[in-house]
Amino acid sequence: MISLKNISKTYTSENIKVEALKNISIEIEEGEICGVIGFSGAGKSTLVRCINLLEDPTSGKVFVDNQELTSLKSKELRNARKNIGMIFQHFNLMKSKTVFKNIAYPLKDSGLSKDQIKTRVYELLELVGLSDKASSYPNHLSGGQKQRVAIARALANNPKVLLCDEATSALDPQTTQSILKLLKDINKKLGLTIVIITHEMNVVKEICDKVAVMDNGYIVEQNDLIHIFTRPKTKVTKHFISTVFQENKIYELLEKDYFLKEIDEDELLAKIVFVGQNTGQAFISKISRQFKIDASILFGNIEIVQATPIGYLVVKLSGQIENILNVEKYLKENNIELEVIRHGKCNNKPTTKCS
Amino acid sequence: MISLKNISKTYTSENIKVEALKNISIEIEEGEICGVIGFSGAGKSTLVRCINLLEDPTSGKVFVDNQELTSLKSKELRNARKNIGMIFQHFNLMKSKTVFKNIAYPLKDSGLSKDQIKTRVYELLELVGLSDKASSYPNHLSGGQKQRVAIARALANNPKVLLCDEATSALDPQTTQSILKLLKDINKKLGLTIVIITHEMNVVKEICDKVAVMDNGYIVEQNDLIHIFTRPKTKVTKHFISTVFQENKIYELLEKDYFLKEIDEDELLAKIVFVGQNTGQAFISKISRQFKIDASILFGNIEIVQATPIGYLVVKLSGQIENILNVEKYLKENNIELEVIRHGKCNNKPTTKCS
Amino acid sequence: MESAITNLLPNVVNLYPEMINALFETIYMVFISGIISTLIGFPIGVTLVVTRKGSILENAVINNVIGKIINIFRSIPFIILLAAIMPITKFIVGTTIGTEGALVPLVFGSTPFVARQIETVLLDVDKGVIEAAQSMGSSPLEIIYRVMLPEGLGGIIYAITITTVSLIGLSAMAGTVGGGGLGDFAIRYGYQYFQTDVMIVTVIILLILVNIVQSIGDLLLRKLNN
Amino acid sequence: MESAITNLLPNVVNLYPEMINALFETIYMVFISGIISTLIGFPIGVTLVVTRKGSILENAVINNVIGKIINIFRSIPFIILLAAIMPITKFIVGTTIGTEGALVPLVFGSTPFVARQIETVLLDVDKGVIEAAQSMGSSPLEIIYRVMLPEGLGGIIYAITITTVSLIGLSAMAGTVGGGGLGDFAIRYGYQYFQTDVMIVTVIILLILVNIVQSIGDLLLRKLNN
Amino acid sequence: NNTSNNDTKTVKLGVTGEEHEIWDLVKEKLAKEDINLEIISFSDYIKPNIALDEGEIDINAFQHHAYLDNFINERNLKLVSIGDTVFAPMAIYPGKLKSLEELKAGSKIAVPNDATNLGRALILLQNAELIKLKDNVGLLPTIKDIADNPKNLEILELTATQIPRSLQDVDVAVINSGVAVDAKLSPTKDSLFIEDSNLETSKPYINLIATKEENKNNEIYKKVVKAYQSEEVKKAINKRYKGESIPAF
Ligand SMILES: Nc1ncnc2c1ncn2[C@@H]1O[C@H](COP(=O)(O)OP(=O)(O)OP(=O)(O)O)[C@@H](O)[C@H]1O
Ligand SMILES: Nc1ncnc2c1ncn2[C@@H]1O[C@H](COP(=O)(O)OP(=O)(O)OP(=O)(O)O)[C@@H](O)[C@H]1O
Ligand SMILES: [Mg+2]
Ligand SMILES: [Mg+2]
Repeated sequence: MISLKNISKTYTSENIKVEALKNISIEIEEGEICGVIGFSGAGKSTLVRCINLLEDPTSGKVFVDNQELTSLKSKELRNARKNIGMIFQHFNLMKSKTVFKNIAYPLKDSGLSKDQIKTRVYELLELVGLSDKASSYPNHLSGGQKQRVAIARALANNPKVLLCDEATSALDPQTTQSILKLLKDINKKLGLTIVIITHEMNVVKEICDKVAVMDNGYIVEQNDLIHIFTRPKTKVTKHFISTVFQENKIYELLEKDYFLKEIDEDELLAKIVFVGQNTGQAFISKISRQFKIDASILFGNIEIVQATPIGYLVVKLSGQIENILNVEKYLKENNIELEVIRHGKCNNKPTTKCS
Repeated sequence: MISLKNISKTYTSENIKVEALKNISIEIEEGEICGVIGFSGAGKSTLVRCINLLEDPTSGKVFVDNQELTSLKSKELRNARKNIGMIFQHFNLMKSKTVFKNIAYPLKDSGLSKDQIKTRVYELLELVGLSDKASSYPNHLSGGQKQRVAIARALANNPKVLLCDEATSALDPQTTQSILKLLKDINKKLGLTIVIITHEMNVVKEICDKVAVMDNGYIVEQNDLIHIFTRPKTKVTKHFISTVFQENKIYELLEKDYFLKEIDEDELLAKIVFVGQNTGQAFISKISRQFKIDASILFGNIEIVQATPIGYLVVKLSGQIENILNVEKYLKENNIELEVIRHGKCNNKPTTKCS
Repeated sequence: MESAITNLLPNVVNLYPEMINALFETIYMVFISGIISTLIGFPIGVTLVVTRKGSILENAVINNVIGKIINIFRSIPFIILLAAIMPITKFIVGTTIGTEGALVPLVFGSTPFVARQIETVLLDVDKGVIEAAQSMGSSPLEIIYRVMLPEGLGGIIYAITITTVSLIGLSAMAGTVGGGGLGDFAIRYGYQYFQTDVMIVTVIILLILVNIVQSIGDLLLRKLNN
Repeated sequence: MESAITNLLPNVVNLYPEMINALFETIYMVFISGIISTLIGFPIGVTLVVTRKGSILENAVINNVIGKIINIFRSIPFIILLAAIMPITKFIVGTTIGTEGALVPLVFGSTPFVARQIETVLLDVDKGVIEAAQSMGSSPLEIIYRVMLPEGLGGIIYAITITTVSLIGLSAMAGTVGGGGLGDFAIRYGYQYFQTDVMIVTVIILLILVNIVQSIGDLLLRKLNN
Repeated sequence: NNTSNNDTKTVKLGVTGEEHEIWDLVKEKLAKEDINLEIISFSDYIKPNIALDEGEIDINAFQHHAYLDNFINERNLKLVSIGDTVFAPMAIYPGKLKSLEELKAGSKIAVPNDATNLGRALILLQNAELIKLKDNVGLLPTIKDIADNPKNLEILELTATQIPRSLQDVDVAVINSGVAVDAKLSPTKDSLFIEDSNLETSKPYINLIATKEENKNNEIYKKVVKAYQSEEVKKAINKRYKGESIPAF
């Protein structure tokens, strides 16, 4: 559906040149939801704005729906754009128009009658939960309300492609959830292709089929959601994933929290990493019985990403030292990753290995 | 430090009246970090704007640092405001000034020499990770970069109070983390009082001491962070909490995922809720040994909120039926909450109790 | 009472019918030339905006040419303009004198003003909103009609108000071609014949006129803001 | 060659020194009155903005009074204004005639124009930015100097350019009091003595002047945008 | 468009305002002869002739011979005089100085800045022996035509109606009669030096009624001239202008 070929974009102002996109290529299939993540300033907005040519790429080709947009005449480009909805980071609502009229804007040439337009707009308002604000002006709305109007407007014309630049950043989690559900529904029912820039990994996890990770103008990694979550390759991606699971938190806690600090000589603090279906194995029960070990779960996070549990548990294993060592062996044999955080024997130094 | 007494705010335009704040009172102590959460349009921005009187409350009194702001003359109010930094939802940077000059703006009358201002600004730029953008203009920055400039500007003058209106909504998780760490540091070192509106419960969890929950113009709940997380009273709060732990996800998964659906007759799907220190009890190990039960952890989330583990695990207990029933009894006796999601005996109907 | 007025304003009483007549001439001239110069100046102003660098119909040549032409008309002294366009005036209204003969020069004099005002107003329409319209596939014409004009409406009303006010001033020059009007009346009787009372009363009437125009503008603006 | 010019522009050749003189008179008048009316009109325009409803120094009375006064000056025909303020002119520059005598009326005529232009420009400064400055405890004066003026600088330069251009047109009226200048020159020799060559050449010189002003403005704007 | 054989004939007369009152009287007289005199005011001195030539008005009465002749020459128009009206003597009035003897080097003299009045004023100054003009300069000399300026006077060109207002800024001033009267100056009493109507150089400044050459013999227009050149009107002029504008018929 969307195909970017060797896109570069350089902003030139005065004597400063910023290479915002560096030879980027990406393919997004019809009906796919593609997440774009990356640090602030990585080039995400620029990339998405290149898809509907709001930003003219310095070089490269853009295809949407089998049309090369970069080669179209302006009238054709306009028609092509009617099938590409866009939600802006800054909403860009028309101050002089009511919420109703803002949403009705793209419906002008849609062939709908006045009554049909009215029905459609109220349907959209209902969907984004703003039925009571139809006749308000944007200046009288809260941040999140504005964003929802922008979302409704982008969806009004039943576009084939939807470009979202942080479309839920101003929304509370509930509203975000319901908007995501809405998008997913449309995606499923009408095969809407979505490109969504977001900082919230929850959003990515929730609806993306595919993720592109940007860094410093490059797409450093792109893959299926599950691959990104289970086998992140680049440092950036790992960073992002880790924020979901907050794995680093453990080291912070080690500094502070007594119940992690005080580990007896026959205790072991370890992180057990889950990837795939091994959660079903009830290994805690097994090691508890087999090696007479007590495993206290201190904290952890196991998410189901596309029917695959992913995550980790931080556990304290107490028991006889030889048994604990056996547990380590047992888990390794069963392909369960265990990372020793601290060993009671090692005088409570925060190391991963005790030797 | 901050005290709002019976604040109401009604917006009147044309024939529409919007009661954005309804008789709100709240106290925030010096050095406290208070989170404000609530659905979109609840009145959060309005509330925070009332603290430094950018919005004149329709009625009520505002005290900051033992001064009644609502009674001050404009010159005194200006002086009071110099101690109140504010980060806006829409950044509000000056387009005509470089990043450097935007940040230096509030330092004009601070008594610092030119060199000191320069040092201070570069220090702030360093803190928000924008040292290389000192001479850029806001129009040439990405969304997140703008937000970081706004943060640096608000901190420039070492304010006593910082008001943040979704100060990290445009930031990626890493940058958010580092900004939160920065705020927390300043809060610790200099006793900065912070009021922070946010949609991200992670942010709340990360730095807030106290949380106020708003709904429809009211503060429906305000309490310590840990109370809010462990004993949410109102529906709104529960909603917010549940999004962190995504507890509802289980019911969604039940609809879809085979490994939850297929529960044998001698199996029980249950949610074990952790509040407080009972994670340390290694109860899984104990029940595994005592009742010969296999407990597979399917998914779950246990967070440490202020040194207290909070969360839940969804586990599948397999074993003899009478033993499973005993497990239920055992956990109850040990004050561990167990919620049965599905019982193998009950023909896989998604009920909580089987009878 | 009546004689008090006669004493205080002898010439005004004397010239009362002429003054009323002049008032109507002013209203007529300002109204007609205001409408026409708005109708012409408006699209020119819009053209100036949309052909700017970076705008939706960027075209440096057109922008430059129109800009230059406007400057020409703005800097030529009105009386010279009046003489220079006499053939055009004759062609359009069939006469170069009287109230009709004054209309054409007035239109030429105020159209560039309207254009510049409209340009200033429309330049301020948020770029982001225009981008949004572009992203929805709106044509340049649609963007002008459905985005720029409604978004700039407040400013446009303000610009038209200012134009009308300055047309009242400009129409005083119309006397040069026998167009009459209050300004000419004030100049002729007040200035040339040193009848100070006429001058003062006429100026007061002019001010009332200006205030009415301004009030209508303000009223429209207020209506709009609701 | 020389004779070709003499043939083509007989009167221009004849009046060459007078024309040069008139050019300098125009430059002198426009420059001085431009600077002065900017200096006066600027703070008035700023006052109009900050005393508006909802602005940082909201004051309906001041806003109304100033607005009314500006309208008065904008709607009074220039020649009447010139006569009306003669005592003031005499008081300020010691004479009511000549180039000096023309300066004061020119200032009175263009100051309200400057004020309105500046008002329009500053009204567009983003309310959010002003709020940010307020939240940092900036005083109204600081907000004006450190926020509104820098943020509106582009528009301000544009407004001053437009004012200068319209002053060039207005200065033609200086002839009334013997102030001279190109406009008067064109009117007298070109219009009254029917020396078309003089009229054309003078108008061309005026246009060049306008273009120079405009180019300086554009240059400043470009400098600014970097 | 004029004089058909209807009962009432309309004659459009262009004036520049000052003779309004007198013409109102003429209008009344003509009404009795079923002639409707429509008076159209102009505020400059070019339009009335152009309008006449283009047939938008039938006759005009605002100018003197000198002006008309010059105008006809410049524009190549076919306009003629069909009767004289009045002579309004231009004069030198005191400004800061109360007599011409006090004029010294660098003294300022204000003169009207429009073509005809300027020429006339310069000729007046020559007659007052203040300057000397080049030979054969005709009726429209300009500053450039001054051959000798023994007292080195500074001559300031102002709009005619502005001159009385700026008297305090000049030493003496040349002012048209009509303007002077409007400014409450009396040409006979206040002037320092006044134009002599009997001089040959004054003849061109006698005002006239003009029409297109083709209408030279138009009976209706002749009736208008006749109505003006009546004793009644003469009396009215003398009464109105108290000898400061003299009937020239
Ligand atoms: N200027 C205004 N005029 C009228 N109504 C307003 C105005 N500003 C805000 N409101 C209304 O007041 C209510 C509260 O707005 P507020 O901006 O405080 O919400 P919020 O909690 O910050 O929401 P969000 O999370 O979406 O930013 C909303 O219903 C909004 O529509
Ligand atoms: N108009 C511009 N002129 C110059 N540089 C620009 C311009 N717009 C963006 N940039 C630069 O290009 C880079 C990429 O910007 P972009 O807006 O695409 O980032 P982003 O990934 O969307 O970041 P964020 O998450 O903060 O919104 C940034 O370094 C930014 O400073
Ligand atoms: Mg972005
Ligand atoms: Mg808000």
